[in-house]
Amino acid sequence: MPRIGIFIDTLQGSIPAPFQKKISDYVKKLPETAFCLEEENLASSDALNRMGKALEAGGLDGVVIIGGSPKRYETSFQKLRHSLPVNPYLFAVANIREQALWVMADEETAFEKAKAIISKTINTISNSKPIETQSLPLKPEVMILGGGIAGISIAQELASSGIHVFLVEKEPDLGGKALELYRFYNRPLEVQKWMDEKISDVKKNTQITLFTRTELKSVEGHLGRFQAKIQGSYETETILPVSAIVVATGYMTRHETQGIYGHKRVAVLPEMEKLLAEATGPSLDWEGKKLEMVTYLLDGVNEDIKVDSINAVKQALLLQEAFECQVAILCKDVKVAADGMERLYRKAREKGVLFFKYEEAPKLSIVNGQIRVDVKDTAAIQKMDQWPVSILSDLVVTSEAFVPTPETERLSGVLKIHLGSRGFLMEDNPQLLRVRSNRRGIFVAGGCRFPQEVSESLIEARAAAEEVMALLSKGAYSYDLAVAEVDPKKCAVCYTCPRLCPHSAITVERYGEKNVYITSGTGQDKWGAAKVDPASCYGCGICVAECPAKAITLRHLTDAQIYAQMGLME
Amino acid sequence: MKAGSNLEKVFEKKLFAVTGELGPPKGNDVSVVKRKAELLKGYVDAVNVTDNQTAIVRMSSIATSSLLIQMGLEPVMQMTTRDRNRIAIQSDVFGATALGIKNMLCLTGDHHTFGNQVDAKNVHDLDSIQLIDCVRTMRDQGKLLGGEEKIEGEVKLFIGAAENPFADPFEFRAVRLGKKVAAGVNFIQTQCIYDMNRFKEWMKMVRDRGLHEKCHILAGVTPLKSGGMARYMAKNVSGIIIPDEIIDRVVKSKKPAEEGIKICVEQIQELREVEGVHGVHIMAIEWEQMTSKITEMAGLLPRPKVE
Amino acid sequence: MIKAEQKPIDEILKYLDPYNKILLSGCGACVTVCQAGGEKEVGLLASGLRMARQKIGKKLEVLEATPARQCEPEFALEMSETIEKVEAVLSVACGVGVQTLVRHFPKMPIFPGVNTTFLGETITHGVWEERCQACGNCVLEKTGGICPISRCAKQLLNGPCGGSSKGKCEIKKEADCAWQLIYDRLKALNQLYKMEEVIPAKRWGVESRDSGLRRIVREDLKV
Amino acid sequence: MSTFDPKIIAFCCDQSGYPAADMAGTLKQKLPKNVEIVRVPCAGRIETIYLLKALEKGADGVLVFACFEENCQFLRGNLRAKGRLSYAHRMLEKIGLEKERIEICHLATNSGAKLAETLRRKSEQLKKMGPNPGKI
Repeated sequence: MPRIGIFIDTLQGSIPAPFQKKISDYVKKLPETAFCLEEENLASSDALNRMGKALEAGGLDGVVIIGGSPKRYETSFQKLRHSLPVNPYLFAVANIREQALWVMADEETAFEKAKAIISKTINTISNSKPIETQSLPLKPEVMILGGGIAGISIAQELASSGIHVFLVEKEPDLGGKALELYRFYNRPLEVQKWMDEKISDVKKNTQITLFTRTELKSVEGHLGRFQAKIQGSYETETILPVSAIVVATGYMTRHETQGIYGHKRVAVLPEMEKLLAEATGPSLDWEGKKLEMVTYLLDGVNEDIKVDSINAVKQALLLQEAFECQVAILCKDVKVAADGMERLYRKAREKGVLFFKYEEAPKLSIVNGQIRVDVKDTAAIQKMDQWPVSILSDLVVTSEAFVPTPETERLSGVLKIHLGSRGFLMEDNPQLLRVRSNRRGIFVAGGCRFPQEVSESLIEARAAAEEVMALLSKGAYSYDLAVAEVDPKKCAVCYTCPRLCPHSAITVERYGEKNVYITSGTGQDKWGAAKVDPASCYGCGICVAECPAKAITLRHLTDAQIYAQMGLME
Repeated sequence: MKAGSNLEKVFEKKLFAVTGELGPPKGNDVSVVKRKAELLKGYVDAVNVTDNQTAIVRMSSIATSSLLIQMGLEPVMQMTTRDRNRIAIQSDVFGATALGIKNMLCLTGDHHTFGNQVDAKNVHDLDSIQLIDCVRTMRDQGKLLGGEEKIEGEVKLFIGAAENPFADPFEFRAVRLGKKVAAGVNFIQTQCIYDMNRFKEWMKMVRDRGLHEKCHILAGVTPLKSGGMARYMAKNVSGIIIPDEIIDRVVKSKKPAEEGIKICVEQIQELREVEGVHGVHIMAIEWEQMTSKITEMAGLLPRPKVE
Repeated sequence: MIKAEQKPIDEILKYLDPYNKILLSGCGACVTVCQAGGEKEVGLLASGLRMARQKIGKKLEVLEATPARQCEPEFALEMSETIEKVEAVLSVACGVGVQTLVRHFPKMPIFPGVNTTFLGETITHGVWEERCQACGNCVLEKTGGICPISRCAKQLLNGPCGGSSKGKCEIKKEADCAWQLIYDRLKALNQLYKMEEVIPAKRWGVESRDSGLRRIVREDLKV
Repeated sequence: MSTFDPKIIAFCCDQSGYPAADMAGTLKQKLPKNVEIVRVPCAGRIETIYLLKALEKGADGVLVFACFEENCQFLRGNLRAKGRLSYAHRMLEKIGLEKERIEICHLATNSGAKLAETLRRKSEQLKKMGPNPGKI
């Protein structure tokens, strides 16, 4: 007969005294009950202290708290886990408030229901085992893939906090997409000068080992002991043992050159950026003609036109103010979501930049060497004004399509991280875990997630750096073994679990003679079986439910515990 | 001379050959065979007798062919490898030649799941190319497939096969004809042609390989009865391509059947001009009565008497 | 590996109608991998059978076992004690496993619970496709590594037939034409000459199961 | 009137169903008496056999409260659960049990009212259907 310590939490009176008395009387008669104590608010620190003292006597197989929702207690227990004399996984909560008292038709039924819940909870906890905590040492070594603005910034931040960075760039030099940019929209710096400084800092930094013209070939292992094989030019291979990996490989652009888009008076935003950066005179020439009318045509290629909007408005303002140019911006919706963009947009309007809003794609045609743009403006107040407006332009500036680099898909395979529907890398949770990939210890930041403007990438880089620092700062990753576990003897090596694990925490490993896990094939291996990396497992239980050989158990939520909750004991 | 059949003689004389097609009855009603035979007699040099076409059970092609001989027509007996293993095939070849059949068309056959016996087990012991090789071995070496024993008597057959220029991979289709030639085929007939450009492209590949000199090619044609039929065939029958303009012609015509015949005649005239095409095979499916009209309009009458 | 699919439970129920206590035996090998007869499926089927019989008021007791490989005599014999306790055995191993039990338990009624379907490959999780018919004389060398015996509806050795259209087979529009695959692959390997040779008629009768029971005897291994 | 009070096993995903059950309590929504709430980390933990065992061992109905599709904390746990339900449904149909005895309901943490309403509806539906004839 298991011995269970019982605490009744009256939740500051929300379980009325008479009801509590009945429960108390019932519990005290149960054979499993070792003791039954009452508290007014078990989540308070005083109460928890008293609880700790009560448990010190030991000799218990579990503790049942009778009160409200387990969600109410779990955070406090997690905090106290090391000071409580009973393993946190030997606590169970009988939620008689939300599941009985508050939801049953009358008090009598509620009492019957509460008794059932308590007995079920005692059953569940009697089938529970303590769950150990493990600690995985983490060396302050990180690999960053991609030496663009995000990668460089993360490298600098990590290096300055004492983490050694291996910065791996595919191209001969650092910089990435930012090299096409000359001006920020929101700060007075020149991008290239600023980039040069950052790049030279990275190159000088002894905490950063730089690999250029280098690609990631394969990755073995999990959080804390990734073995990343990289290959440089001349076929040199290096294995980097790193604790964590940050993917910041950026995006790429592609532009339409078919038909009129190939015309010499149609340019893309980066071309205008360059023209403006190199301009000296009071006016601008394009293909031998002074630019007097420039039309920006946004939308059509990118679903999200935030980046395009920022650059177009920034350039338009400059053209209008400094180069005697009339500018029109055509788009379905101008996006002013970035910091300071609202102000910039208003300023552009004040300076005379014309904005046209359209539904139907504007028509482009060539008229006497100029481009005629016909647009139906749907924002015009009078319906009559919806007739096409024709703008004879010296230059039409269009957006480029932002697409994932061809590397992205390969990397998602090598790193076993998820791709989103549009081919960019996916974060684990768009609201909460923006820069975490689905795999613990692998982070994603910058344009490889979605196309973004430099300032946005810098914010992402900061977030990623902070996440990595938070992970590595303690020198170890401590976790409960509340995870899935494969019995290698039952495993049929069918690959169901590695395929379905949402966190890529399962690999098929070779087991040595005594089922000792050894890292890779040595020729001495006995058999292969799936292995869950406990530090990477989130304990969701998908693999457990799918395993056709029933070889996997969820250590903290076994079949027996589930059947106990169902009220069916096998 | 391989077999001395009428069809073979027409080819030998370098005359433009015309063959027709006769689907045996779905039963043993000889009058059906008679009626269809009358519709074809005098308008074609030989008549293909299908072997349970589209895997629908019909009177056997051997029996029907034998009936045609009695009625004074020359049959091209079709035989598929779908329903017979090599024992049955060779036995049937003996029987057929004994009954006076001189032309044989070697086919793999439509898949049995298209027909009315979907639960059947198909045989496919041989494929069509291996069947050609088998019959050629019987005829030229007087031996059974893989055997040493001499055949009692002589197997005289003019061996034909089919080829489909409209199936994929297109660039392999002429090569595959080459395999049939290598296996010993004497003449082939094509799937029905509507896409003239693709056919001519294929014929060029055939000529480049010199195959038109090693076997006689009969261009297959099928008159379209209606717009519905044209659309159905274009959409649902694998290995048949019907260009939109032809479908449009039939669909838009007030008399679609007449238009179909007209198109067919134009096609025959165009095919006649293609180098290497030695004749046409008119597949007027359940529309045998049109064969006379088509041959007449195409100027293919009267059919020559060859000795 | 061998691929199988569970038989419809209503069909199984008919077999088991006369019995009140059975053993449901799975197999830890192929049928586990293709999720037709591993420990998980044994549990599911057992539960379904019990409920079905309960519903009609004819309680059925179902014992469950899943030996590592039902086609090995030792594993089969390990079940002797359990089998003695029951009136019949339902095996969700492949047809081989069923017959191993039959050989060792001559007086016990033994029924198949799966249809052994083919030798196949996993395409993606939950999708399997036939790849081999164990014809007894592998032709893959001639066909660029793609098997026309298992993948061509007409088992052509000199394909493709006229029903190959845009890479697909006319019999099953979702299936690739095996000979198109062979063509593409030989082309990629620069070995198209292999498709120009006439592949002679196959010796089905000697090599395949058409010659009667096939047997491999390794004198060097026999004990 | 019969006194049949159907027993329902309600699996609650800890990311949506369980907080919703708490919310139902806070809202003082009335629940049928005979409901066993089973807390799981993710609908992906719910094995097919649990659905069947629930019925085999005495439940009259099973409800799975999972996150909305594309909203699973573990990416595809709820979709896997959906697949397992379809397996169980096929099985029930074949053995002559009503497949409505097993149902999945997608909801969010704050869907207390929806959860309670679903349970009440299921209980009424099961009352009409009568006791599960497969229970042993």
